[in-house]
Amino acid sequence: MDLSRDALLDAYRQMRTIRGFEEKLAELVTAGKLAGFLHLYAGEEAVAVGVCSHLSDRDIVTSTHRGHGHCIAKGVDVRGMMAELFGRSTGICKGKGGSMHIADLDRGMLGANGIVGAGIPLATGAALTAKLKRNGGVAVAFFGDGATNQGQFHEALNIAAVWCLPAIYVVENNGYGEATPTEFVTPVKDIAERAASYAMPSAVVDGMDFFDVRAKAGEAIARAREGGGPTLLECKTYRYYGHYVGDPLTYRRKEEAEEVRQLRDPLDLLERRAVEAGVVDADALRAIDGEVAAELEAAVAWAEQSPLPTADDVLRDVYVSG
Amino acid sequence: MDLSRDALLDAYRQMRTIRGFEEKLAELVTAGKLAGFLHLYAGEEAVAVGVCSHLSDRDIVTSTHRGHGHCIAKGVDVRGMMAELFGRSTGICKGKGGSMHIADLDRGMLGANGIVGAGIPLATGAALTAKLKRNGGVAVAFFGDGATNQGQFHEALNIAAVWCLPAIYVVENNGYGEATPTEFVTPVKDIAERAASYAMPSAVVDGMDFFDVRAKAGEAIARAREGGGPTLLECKTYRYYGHYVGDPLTYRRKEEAEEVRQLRDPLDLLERRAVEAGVVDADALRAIDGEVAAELEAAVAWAEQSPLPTADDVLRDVYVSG
Amino acid sequence: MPRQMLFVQAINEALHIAMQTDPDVILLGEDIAGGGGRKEQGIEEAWGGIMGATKGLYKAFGPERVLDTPISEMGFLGVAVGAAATGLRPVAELMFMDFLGVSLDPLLNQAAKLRYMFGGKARVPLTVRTSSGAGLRSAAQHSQTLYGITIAIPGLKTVCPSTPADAKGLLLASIRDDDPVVFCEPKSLMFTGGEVPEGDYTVPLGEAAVVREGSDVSLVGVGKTVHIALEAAEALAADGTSAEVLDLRSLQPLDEEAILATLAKTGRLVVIDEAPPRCSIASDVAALCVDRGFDSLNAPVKRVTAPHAPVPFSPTLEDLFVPSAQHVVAAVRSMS
Amino acid sequence: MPRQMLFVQAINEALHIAMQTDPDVILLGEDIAGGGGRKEQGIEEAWGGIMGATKGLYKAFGPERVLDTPISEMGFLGVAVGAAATGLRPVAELMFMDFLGVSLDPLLNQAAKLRYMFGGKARVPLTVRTSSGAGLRSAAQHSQTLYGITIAIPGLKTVCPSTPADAKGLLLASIRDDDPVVFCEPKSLMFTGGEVPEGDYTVPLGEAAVVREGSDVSLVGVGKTVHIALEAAEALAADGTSAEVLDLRSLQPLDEEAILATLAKTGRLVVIDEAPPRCSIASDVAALCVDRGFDSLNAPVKRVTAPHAPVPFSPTLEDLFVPSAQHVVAAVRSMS
Ligand SMILES: Cc1ncc(C[n+]2csc(CCOP(=O)(O)OP(=O)(O)O)c2C)c(N)n1
Ligand SMILES: Cc1ncc(C[n+]2csc(CCOP(=O)(O)OP(=O)(O)O)c2C)c(N)n1
Ligand SMILES: [Mg+2]
Ligand SMILES: [Mg+2]
Repeated sequence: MDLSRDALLDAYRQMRTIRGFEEKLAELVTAGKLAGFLHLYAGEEAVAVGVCSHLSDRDIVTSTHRGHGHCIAKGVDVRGMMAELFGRSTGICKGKGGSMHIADLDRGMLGANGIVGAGIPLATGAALTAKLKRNGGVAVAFFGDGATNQGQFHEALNIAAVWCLPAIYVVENNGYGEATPTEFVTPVKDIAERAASYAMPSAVVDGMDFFDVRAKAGEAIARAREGGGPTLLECKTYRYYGHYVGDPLTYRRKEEAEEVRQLRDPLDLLERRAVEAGVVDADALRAIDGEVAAELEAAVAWAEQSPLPTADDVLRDVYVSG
Repeated sequence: MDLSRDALLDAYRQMRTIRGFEEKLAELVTAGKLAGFLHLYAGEEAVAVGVCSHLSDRDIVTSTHRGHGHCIAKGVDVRGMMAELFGRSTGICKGKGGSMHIADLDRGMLGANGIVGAGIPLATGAALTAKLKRNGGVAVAFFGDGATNQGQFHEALNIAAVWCLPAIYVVENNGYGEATPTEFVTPVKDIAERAASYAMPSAVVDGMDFFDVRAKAGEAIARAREGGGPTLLECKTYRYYGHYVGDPLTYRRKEEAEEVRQLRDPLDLLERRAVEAGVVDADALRAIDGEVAAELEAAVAWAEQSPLPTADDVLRDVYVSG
Repeated sequence: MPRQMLFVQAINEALHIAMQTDPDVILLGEDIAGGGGRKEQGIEEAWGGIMGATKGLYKAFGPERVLDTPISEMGFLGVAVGAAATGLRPVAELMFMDFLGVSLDPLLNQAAKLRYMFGGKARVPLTVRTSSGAGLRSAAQHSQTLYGITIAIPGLKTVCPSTPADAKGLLLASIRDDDPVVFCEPKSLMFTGGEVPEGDYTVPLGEAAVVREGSDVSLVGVGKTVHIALEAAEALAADGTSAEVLDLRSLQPLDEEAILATLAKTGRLVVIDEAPPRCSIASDVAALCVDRGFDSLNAPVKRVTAPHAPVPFSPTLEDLFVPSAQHVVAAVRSMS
Repeated sequence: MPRQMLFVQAINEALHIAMQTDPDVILLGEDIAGGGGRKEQGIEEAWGGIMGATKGLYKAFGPERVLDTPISEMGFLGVAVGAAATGLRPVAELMFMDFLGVSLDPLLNQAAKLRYMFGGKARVPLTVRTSSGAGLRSAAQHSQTLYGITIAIPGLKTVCPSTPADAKGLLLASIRDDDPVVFCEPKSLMFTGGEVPEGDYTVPLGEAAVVREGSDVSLVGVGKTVHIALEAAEALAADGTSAEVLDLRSLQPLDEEAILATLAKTGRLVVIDEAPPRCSIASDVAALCVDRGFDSLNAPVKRVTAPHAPVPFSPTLEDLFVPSAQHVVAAVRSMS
């Protein structure tokens, strides 16, 4: 284990925060307290946290409709996120974005995105900025298996390859796009194979295993920072809650999620490996669990009593000027 | 040589007709007799003719801005094409389409297309019709190397693969997209490699060699007709006139086109191989040359004295009804 | 007792009828079967589309006629255009109209133009069903009213029903029409109910409907805003103002005569639309009034629309964003 | 003697100035360098764009700031949006506006909305230069006037100059604006000339210009139709009718006060546009007149536009398709 105890505890805290955040949202939706469609990241935590463990604020990520995990892994304030979902003016986007558009440029988080595939060229553009400004930054696009059937995926990866941009493309292959199984719509076994169309290096990654993600993302990010160009990483993962909270889940076997939870849960895997390696003990992790739970309760309470936006806000921030 | 003398003479006649048609257009543009931008197919004749030698009217092709060759190879009337370019009401599209939109559904020619890449899903849709109607037809999309960087290429090939459609995708790699060399914008050596993203069979084809095109297209088309799904064929070829008539050609070496003409001209190659094999003699070909030249002269004369469309035509054929 | 149905069920019924009566009709879109067909896992029919509009169709008509597509809107709409031009009659589902961003070309440059460019020698009998409008707290990229784009494209037809009965009849008419039709389903109406006639019937494209008679002012709406207009008419009646309500139903072709007729009757007109004001159906109606309807005009034509802004997420803001009956009443009051 | 320049040269000059004065300005698009940079083959600078608008820029500013893209409009506009949101000031060339079909999403759902969705915390200083309109015998897919689409999208700005001088000043203003701007270059004007001031200057967004004073009727145009309006004004003058001509220049924001002012002056207004009539700038201008300008109106507002049809190829038909001074004169005559 080449990771320090602190780094491991940080990773665990982020993954636990994501898990707790999503579980809390599921609760709040069921209780009728949150509006809109929420696409939860629970089950995929190791991907966001493993990749972002190599990034700092100057590095940019773009995300998807399933964006809470990327935000948290990128350091976006959890209270501001919660207030955003409650549609409050204290929200990280003043309540105007909601779940599908959470963003925080101060943390290098260039937005969740409601258009499947649209974050991919945006990250590519951020990589262009990093390259031209020579600021040492990289850009990471997170997106689903389904998104790789969008033209934007193809066009953006090709551009990044020909311009040799410091970009990393992370496919979160969770086996479904909404209700449609990946193999219905994607004829290749490994989506990573698609990198060959752009003469781009790629890797298949166990997306449930923080350590595998961290290692392979580390290589790709280092290569990008050194001017070696883009990489496509396919992380095999799974989403526990289905497509969104309320998904009838008619399209998958009832036991499927439970089986994954038992065998491949990313938090369990991280804990097991870390404890076995003797780097952390379970008590330290339980302490984090408690802190995270308290933090999330506090975030909800704060969000619920935050002020609502007002009529003036409807027309505010459409333009910078004019 | 597995081709009959008649088949060979037909192929030669078509290729000669394409060449003659394009040379005639270059003349007419230079003389100020034709309006609009004309993208000539001269140099690429073996591709259209080799592929279409396997097709009949029930099979559909879609084409590009560089579409005259595909039309002629698919049997579209040369007089109607010429009248179209002259903007006459006797044009194959009543003068409304022009060079970039020549079409003739009776010949299974679903249109040139001014939008790079747009013909690819159209052909895919025609393949869907053929499959569902079980009419034994196939659909062929012709497009350039540049078009393979369009999202529509990616999306359509993927759909054809997952639905196992009787479609053949023919890339005419002529080394340039407008003024930009292919290697500036396409990082793979062979565009045929891109088929792997769709688990689709593919082949690299000598697009100057009618026999190679015919053989490899034949395999792909036979497979498609038998329910074996789509194929991507990359035909390496060259365009003599540059992007359009009037192209200043600043982006390529002066000698380049001449070198190709000397070494790899598709008509020369066909003639040499056919004569060497003893299937035809040069005299028969010269006779065809004469007939073709006369036919083209007649087409121009007919077009020039055909009636112009009238004001009523502007609003005609926008809708079938209403 | 007349039969009641949800808007989404009326659409579903129309699709059933269209497929039964014409073997060339096929459906394609994302999750419209929804991963169905895996009998071995007990998963035969699944979602039936994000709104459930295509439920049961996969089971009834099988995998060749009800096609789950990859998330490739440009691709599958292009495929639908190619299929339509060669003998099928596809009905494609574009899940949200906002996705025109990634799928405009097959409509703008292909479906709308093939017939014209080919000198009248092609037909593109394609229907694109799509959901439009705000109200589901889905924010800026899933709430837009974008029929302004398709109305403006010569060669396309665009319709938008306001009741389940019209949804059924207009959808059947759209599918059977030989031109490409964009069929807009107002998101906020999908789970509202109404009376729906049994059996096979069509509502012709290009005909507006007077849904409430009145004499003092005309309120012109489309889709959801028809209901807003009716609510406003109720409020105005309490006030002694008699409002006529016109439901446009077809946006292209537009029933200009119906608009001019109601204007001639009342002399005053308000047009209400879910879209922002610029280059909109609201502008078109106003422009028609000040051109051919000039002699009937007794007051300014008022446009009650969404503001020129993206759709905000916060329910508080979204409710302020969408035009309301109060806005309509205020507009009417401002005219006199 | 005042300096004369072609429209395309004025654009080129503006690009030079913008790049000299701000290192964050980059250019990207298809063939804008045009395969330049191959010194070993003697091919350093090549096309400079299909119209030549970017000639010399590759040589002056190098391959990092003048980027030839693959034929991937959706991709490179998305890249431009991402670059703009992270600190560059990209100027993208969308060769023909018709290609919005394959590139709308980065404008519709990204550039226009990021700032709003992010609660005001993003800026997208992107300029998209694109050519619009008919007249080059390029038929239905290369001749459209589609600014109606971008005007309708809240969050975007849209401009369209009619003279080389305005082209230069408006382009500099667009590039330096912190919002995304769609800059339309009327195809048929690109090789027409005019006086162009030296040096660095801007023409502010949102300001129309009265280009001819008159008192009997207002003719409102944009881009090419300003010239048609001027030609019509000439013809009308011969007839004793004094026409004022207003050049909108900015389409969003729209200079409503300038339109209302000329209407107040003349009481009669014709708006002339290259686009078909539906959901158009012509409708917006008419709708404005019949709302805020109602009290000034002495006659119907007439829209002289292209017909509701695709652009035909045949020169004979294309010439009939494009609005002409005769149409304008006829419209004015019909009003009195
Ligand atoms: C362009 C576009 N098409 C369709 C949708 C509707 N949609 C939202 S999420 C989704 C599935 C995405 O699948 P995938 O990329 O695998 O991501 P996952 O949800 O599995 O994380 C779809 C189809 C959309 N938001 N945008
Ligand atoms: C979507 C789109 N983008 C750009 C263009 C302009 N354009 C016309 S042809 C062409 C080059 C096409 O290159 P390729 O596909 O290699 O075909 P070739 O001309 O070499 O036959 C371009 C960029 C277009 N017509 N459509
Ligand atoms: Mg997925
Ligand atoms: Mg090429």
